[in-house]
Amino acid sequence: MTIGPVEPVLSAKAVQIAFADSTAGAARTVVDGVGFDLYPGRVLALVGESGSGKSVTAMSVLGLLPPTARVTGSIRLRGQELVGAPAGRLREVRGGVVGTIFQEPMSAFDPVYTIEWQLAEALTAHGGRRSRAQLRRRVRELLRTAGIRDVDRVAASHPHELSGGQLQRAMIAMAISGDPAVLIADEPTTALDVTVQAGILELIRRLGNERQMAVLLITHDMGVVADLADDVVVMRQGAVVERADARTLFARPQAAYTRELLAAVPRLDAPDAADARRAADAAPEPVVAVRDASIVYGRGGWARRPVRAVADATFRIDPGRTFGLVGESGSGKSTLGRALAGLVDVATGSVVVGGVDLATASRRELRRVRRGIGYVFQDPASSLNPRGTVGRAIAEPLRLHSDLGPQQRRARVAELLDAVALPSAFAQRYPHELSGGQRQRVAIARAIALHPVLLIADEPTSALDVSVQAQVLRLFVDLQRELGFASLFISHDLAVVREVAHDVAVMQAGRIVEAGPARQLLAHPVQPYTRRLLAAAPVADPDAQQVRREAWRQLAGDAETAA
Amino acid sequence: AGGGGGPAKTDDTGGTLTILTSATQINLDPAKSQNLAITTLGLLERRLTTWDIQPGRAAKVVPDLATDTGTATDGGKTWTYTLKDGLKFADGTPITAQDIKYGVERSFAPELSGGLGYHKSLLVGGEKYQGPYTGGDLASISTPDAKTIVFHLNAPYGDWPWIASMPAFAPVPKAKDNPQTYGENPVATGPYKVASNKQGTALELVRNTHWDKSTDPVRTAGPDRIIFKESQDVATSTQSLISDAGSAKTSFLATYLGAAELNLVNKNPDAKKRLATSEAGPITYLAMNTQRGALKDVAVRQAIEYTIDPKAFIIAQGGSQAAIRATTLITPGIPGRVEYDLYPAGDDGDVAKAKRLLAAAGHATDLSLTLWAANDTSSQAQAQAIAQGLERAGIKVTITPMDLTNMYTEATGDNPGYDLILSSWQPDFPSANGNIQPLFDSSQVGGGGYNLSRYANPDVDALIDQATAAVDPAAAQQLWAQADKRIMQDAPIVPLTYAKQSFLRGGSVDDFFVASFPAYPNYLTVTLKQ
Amino acid sequence: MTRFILQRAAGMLLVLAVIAVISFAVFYLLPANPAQLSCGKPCTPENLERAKQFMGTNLPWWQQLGAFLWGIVAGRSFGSGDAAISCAAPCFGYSFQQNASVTELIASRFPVSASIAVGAAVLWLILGVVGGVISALRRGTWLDRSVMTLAIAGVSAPSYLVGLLAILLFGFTLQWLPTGGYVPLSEDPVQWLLHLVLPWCTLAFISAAIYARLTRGEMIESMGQDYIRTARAKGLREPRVVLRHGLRNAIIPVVTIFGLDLGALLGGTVIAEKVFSMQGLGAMLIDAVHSLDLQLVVGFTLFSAFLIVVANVVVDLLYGFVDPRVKAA
Amino acid sequence: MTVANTIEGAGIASRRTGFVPVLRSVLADPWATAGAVVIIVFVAAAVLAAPLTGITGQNPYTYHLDLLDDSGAPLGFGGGISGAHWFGVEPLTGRDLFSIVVYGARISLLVGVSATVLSVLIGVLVGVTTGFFGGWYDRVASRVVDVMFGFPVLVFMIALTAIVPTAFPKPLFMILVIGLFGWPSISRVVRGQVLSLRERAFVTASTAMGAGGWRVAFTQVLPNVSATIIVYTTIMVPSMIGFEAALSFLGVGVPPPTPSWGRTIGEAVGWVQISPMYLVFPGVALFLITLAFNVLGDGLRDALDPKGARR
Ligand SMILES: Nc1ncnc2c1ncn2[C@@H]1O[C@H](COP(=O)(O)OP(=O)(O)OP(=O)(O)O)[C@@H](O)[C@H]1O
Ligand SMILES: Nc1ncnc2c1ncn2[C@@H]1O[C@H](COP(=O)(O)OP(=O)(O)OP(=O)(O)O)[C@@H](O)[C@H]1O
Ligand SMILES: [Mg+2]
Ligand SMILES: [Mg+2]
Repeated sequence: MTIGPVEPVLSAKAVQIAFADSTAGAARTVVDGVGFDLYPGRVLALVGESGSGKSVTAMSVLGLLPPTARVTGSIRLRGQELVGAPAGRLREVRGGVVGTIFQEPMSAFDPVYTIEWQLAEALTAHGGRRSRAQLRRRVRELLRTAGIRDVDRVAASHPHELSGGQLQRAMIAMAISGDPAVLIADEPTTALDVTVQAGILELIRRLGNERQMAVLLITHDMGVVADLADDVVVMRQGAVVERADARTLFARPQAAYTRELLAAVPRLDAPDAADARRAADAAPEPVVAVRDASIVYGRGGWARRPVRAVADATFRIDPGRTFGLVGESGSGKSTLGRALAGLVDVATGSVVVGGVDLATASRRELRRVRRGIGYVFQDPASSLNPRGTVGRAIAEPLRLHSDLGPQQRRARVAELLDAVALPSAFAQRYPHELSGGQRQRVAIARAIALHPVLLIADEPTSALDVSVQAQVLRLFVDLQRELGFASLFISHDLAVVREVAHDVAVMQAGRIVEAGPARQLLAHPVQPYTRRLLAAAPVADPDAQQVRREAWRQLAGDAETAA
Repeated sequence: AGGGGGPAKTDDTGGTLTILTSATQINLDPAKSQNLAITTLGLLERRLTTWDIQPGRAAKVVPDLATDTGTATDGGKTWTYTLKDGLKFADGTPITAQDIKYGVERSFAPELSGGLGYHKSLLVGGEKYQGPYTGGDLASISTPDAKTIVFHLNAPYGDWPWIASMPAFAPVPKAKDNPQTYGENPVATGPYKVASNKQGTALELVRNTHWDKSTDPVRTAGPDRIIFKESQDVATSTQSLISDAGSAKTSFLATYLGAAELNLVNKNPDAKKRLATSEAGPITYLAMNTQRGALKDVAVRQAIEYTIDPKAFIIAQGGSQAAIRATTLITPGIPGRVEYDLYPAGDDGDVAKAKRLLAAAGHATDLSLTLWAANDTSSQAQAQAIAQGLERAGIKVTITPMDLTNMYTEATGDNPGYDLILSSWQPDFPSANGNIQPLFDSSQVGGGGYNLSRYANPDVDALIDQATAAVDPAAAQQLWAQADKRIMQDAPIVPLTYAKQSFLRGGSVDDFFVASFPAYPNYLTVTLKQ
Repeated sequence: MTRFILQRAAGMLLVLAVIAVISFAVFYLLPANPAQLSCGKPCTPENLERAKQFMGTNLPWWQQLGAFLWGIVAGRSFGSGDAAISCAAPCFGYSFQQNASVTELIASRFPVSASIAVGAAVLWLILGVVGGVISALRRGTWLDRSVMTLAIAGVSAPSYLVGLLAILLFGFTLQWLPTGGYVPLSEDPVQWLLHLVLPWCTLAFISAAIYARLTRGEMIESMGQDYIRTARAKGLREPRVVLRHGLRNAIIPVVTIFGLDLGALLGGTVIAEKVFSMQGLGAMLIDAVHSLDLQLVVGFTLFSAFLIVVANVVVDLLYGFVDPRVKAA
Repeated sequence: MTVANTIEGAGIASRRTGFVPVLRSVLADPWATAGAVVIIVFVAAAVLAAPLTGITGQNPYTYHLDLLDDSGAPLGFGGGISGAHWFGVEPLTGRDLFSIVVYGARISLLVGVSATVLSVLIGVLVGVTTGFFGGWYDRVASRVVDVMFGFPVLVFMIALTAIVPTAFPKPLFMILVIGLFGWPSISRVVRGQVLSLRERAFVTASTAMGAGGWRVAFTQVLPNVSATIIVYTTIMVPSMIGFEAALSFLGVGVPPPTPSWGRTIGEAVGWVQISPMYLVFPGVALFLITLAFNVLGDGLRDALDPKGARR
């Protein structure tokens, strides 16, 4: 498709970005000597861990950095220098020559206006005067191009009335409204479900090809890179560590960091590790037994309609086994997790944990059950009380359920910190003084403080970088082997579940549509939904991903015709 | 004499006079009004008798609608009046004796309560009578013909001519009476009638062409128009009168000045010339609750008479321009007043004598009294001046500041909790009767009566009855003076000061003066320089 | 939406009923006897009985409460026969001292207070929002610092002190503006305006300060949101970004606070009316309290509660328009 | 481990905690420091009122009629300023204005601080419990808050002063009235924060660990609203002081002879052209203390607010 040697549309050279720091006197350099070229019809991926300077680099192209930032170097768009360009010139570029898609579609739209209004605004910003009717038509056309089906309803909606996927499509419609030559996509799918992500990636690819746009894709997901990118630039701490075309990079990573990054990516097609440590079957007494459980939110309230979050769920978890729960956002995974800890009541059916039926349990019994449960949440930022030290957080369950003295508690905290491979000095720190991965380790330490029989992990790694995720998962597996607790492991990432879980259940709209041993189910899914889910997850291998993509297209097409 | 116009009356007519008042509403219904005869209502409504107030002279009751101030028969129990000829309402209809009778009758209606009601208990059958709307007519007022009206009283009452000058004795034509709205625009008989009346904001009066000057010796009716501006702030109004620009030139402030405003006026020589100050005025006094504790003992009360520091008190009241020392109960300007001082103690009291008296009474150190005073600035300053004076003799005083209205409703109730109360009194009519009877008759203790010292002495009661019944003014005045002194021997109150009241006028306002009684300008004779 | 309105209306009635009962109960526990005040002079027992009978205070309190509440719905009358005084619905009571129904009195004073309040509110919103926006946009500059210094001084200054100083300066010393009083709009619009300038500015100065600080904070927050970046990335001009996106979102909490401030606004006018000697509702209330005009106090308390509750409901509804997310909840 | 260490958690606002850093940050702000100093000076003056006025041998009650002219106005420069009367004397009584201002600080601070404490206690209790427990209790309490908001507070307070028995100590009455009407705003703010905190994972975690409702509310939730409470308290004190002064100004506050700034200001109004210092001194005192609290409140907010970097 690429025809001969083409001029780059956009070319960045030796870009350096520094932020004036309010605490230290000197400016802090966050990007140093980054350069890349964007060609029409090609996708360049900028990858790297969080904080490596990807977004900052992308924003510098449009001059959208806050005034505290200082950009040096050169960014040329069709030969014209953008660094230091006058505001008027930059404004023409923004939304005109360069379109942008942001990570959080929900917050990227102004909450108080309709989608139509916001798209029309983008159109009038560049397209000159147009009549109402023309604008209306054009907005709908764009939304349709972005793959939105009920165009009229979406156009008339406010952002909060739409799903993430719809919003991201609308955002893409907005980004291409000025027929841009360059499209910058900053983590366009990170906030989305795999199935939705696949659709969005497909859309970006199609548009890039059709319109011969140069795409700058920012992501930390190697699967996405493999799926979409033609060229890859790997960044670390503000500097470029490797630059290659996608195929080469995945096949023969040069830099050590790139290799580390790739190794950390959990793979759906990796040799099965979980199987090897599978304990012998025939555990007589399950830790968790859920039977026909339904959970309804908003019961009794007269102001809102009840939501049936879980319907007729039945499963069991045996000691020492990890039960993985996967499914789209909103399918009821977390709700089920909460039900196991007695945080929400079941409407019908029963949840029995440690031999106690939670629905009929007395307060005392409930307390006893909770004593045996550890809970780890998705967001390390919010799972620790910001006002308490790490030591306090870990000691909390001890204080609640044991009669250890302060001395003994301190000793136990040190022991636990050690167990999660953190120095015992961390006990004195506050959560904000820790990195995300460290915080998640603390959360795990707290969860295992009382030797739980059941550990509920609700997306414990989805907020973390892949490399950190790998470490945390390893820690989890090791601890389970050591302590032998049963676990409910919730995740939307099939590869992660595959790595840690013995059994898997797939949820869709509150129902468990398929369940079974992890390896078997993920290798040979029976239900079409599971298959679609599996196919949608990109793998970090361009060739494999191309095949999977075809398969996904097939399935998605089927689903569409079926729907 | 007043500072302004002086006694020589000018006969300037014309112009628009503006009267600034802090009052937030003016009720013109004669039955509900407590107006003095020489202020607002006097411009609109004539009565059987009225007051002749001149600078430097004692107040006098004179005929208004009637040909004389009343003829007493039956030893002062029956009073007969004859109307002048040619009297007309503002609508041109003649004024009859029946209109006056009706006016008095309607003042008995519960719906119209709130006015000056001295006549209500004096007239035979008045206790039960509920007004003409539900109670028919009152038999004790008879109108043998259209020009004659006769009042039959329960007991002899020498001051009836004063009573007949009260608002309720203004004629009200029955046909025009709507008790709910009559007060907005009454049918005028005086030199002015209502042109417009916006409650709380402004009342505009214009000439009543049916008023005949020849029948009316007291009203000069100078200005063509009179506008009352209601709800005015005293400080602001003073400021504009001092600057004397624009409409301020033809205005006067109907509210007397406070100490701060007086100081301001004094700073401005031109404004100072336009100030009219009464020689004396309402009596400010400290009532001692004669029914409580140590104050039951007359010796203790007498000691307190000596302990007060009059100088401090006068300064707290705003200095010599605002008050002069009082020693008698009857206020200056009231006919028949006799000056005396039973407890001479010099400028700042006689503490030594007081201490001796207290020691003799066995209360050298143990006196601790509560003093009620209104919670406004000046009353509080005054209360503290009293407290500091008493403390010199070892009397501990606790001041309880109270909302003015609240204080009086409680104090006139049946079981008030004060030992001392700071009060002031201006009689509603210029007879010594109005000074003495309401404050010292035993019938006025509690139940809404103003006998705040809760003083009860049968001798005094008898003396009061006797004076009240005396039809001959000279005899009555002599009896009242006797009562005055007799009461002070029991020392139920400490007369503190006669509050001088100062009023400020604009440069074009003429014939503006304040007599001793009442300590208010005479609206009826004010003119504008032409 | 209808359900929402009905729900609010029901809540509103409940709140009003509670306020009515409480204020009635509290004020009728007064040691003072209102009849005594209307008794006249001298107040003989017969006169007092007449007054009581007329005012209906000889009845037990619950009958009085019933009559009061019923009067609001259906009107009532005092006294009997030809002289009976009728008080048309909605009758919030009858002031025997002012000889007028509380409803009429309120209606007659309302224009004064409304003139003060509405003008001040408009002025303070404009000043506050403009000041806050400028401050937020010029964050850290001398302009920001001076606006914020002024704002914090404004928050700290007692309104009556500011008002008094303003009278001294502009009224007496410079003689630019009248020192007090009120001229009805219908009578002389120019004078109306001149008389209101000082009260407006005084009240606005203080509240504008609060709003400037609030707006600044909200504006800074709003300008840091992702949608601002999106708007810029669209290539919009900066003023449009600031006004249509930044301010439009920042104004939402300001509207909420504004709704809650309406109660304080009424309090503000009480002070302004006292300082500028204007005969509005506040002045009427203070007079009524001092003269123990209970009917007026109770009626007025209820009326102002009514105003505020209604205003709150209006703001709630308005909020639905300002912030489309509310409707969903 | 190497990688993990370089990561600064995404989306976490770095929150300064602990007393010392907050203090340091406040001290770094010259304005806040000045505010704190002014407050300390005023508090010291209020506490040490007697010895302070004792320097010149004055008290706020004694009359000095000899310092007044015949009409009650102070003699001499600036309303009678002299070595014995630093701020001059009060018209009509000749009482020492410096003593009145110093003792006035007592009442202002006493009423302001006590009423705030009362309001904050009630407000926080109601706010935390309604926000945390929700349900019918929340609905009822929210209605009550609505009612409180519906009440024209100043209006009602003015009206209430008419009926309180005279024997009841006025300062206590004012504390109660101002305090009892002041809590709804803080309760709303706290409730709002608690509502969002309740959804935070660490709160769920604490419940999941088996902690009881009250325990979670007071050990997990409350510390996280403490910053708000502190800032709100600091900002509430001046408004309460202002309330007391306003009531006294309107003539329904602390009765004389107890010195009070608001009342003195109200009285000074009439004298402003004759003895302007009579208005200036209490006016400036009231303004200064209010300003100081507001400035300090601002400084604290900056120091405690995670979104703090406002300057
Ligand atoms: N406005 C700013 N002021 C100061 N420093 C900033 C600002 N924005 C970003 N930084 C810093 O610049 C560095 C790069 O940030 P950037 O947002 O580009 O990271 P990223 O690679 O996009 O990470 P992520 O995957 O988390 O989005 C980080 O250290 C960040 O703290
Ligand atoms: N507190 C609540 N009140 C009402 N509805 C709720 C509540 N919590 C969750 N729901 C609804 O219940 C359904 C299931 O939610 P749940 O959080 O269990 O989904 P999930 O599978 O964990 O999704 P995600 O991957 O986004 O975390 C959703 O439709 C959600 O909107
Ligand atoms: Mg980024
Ligand atoms: Mg979830």
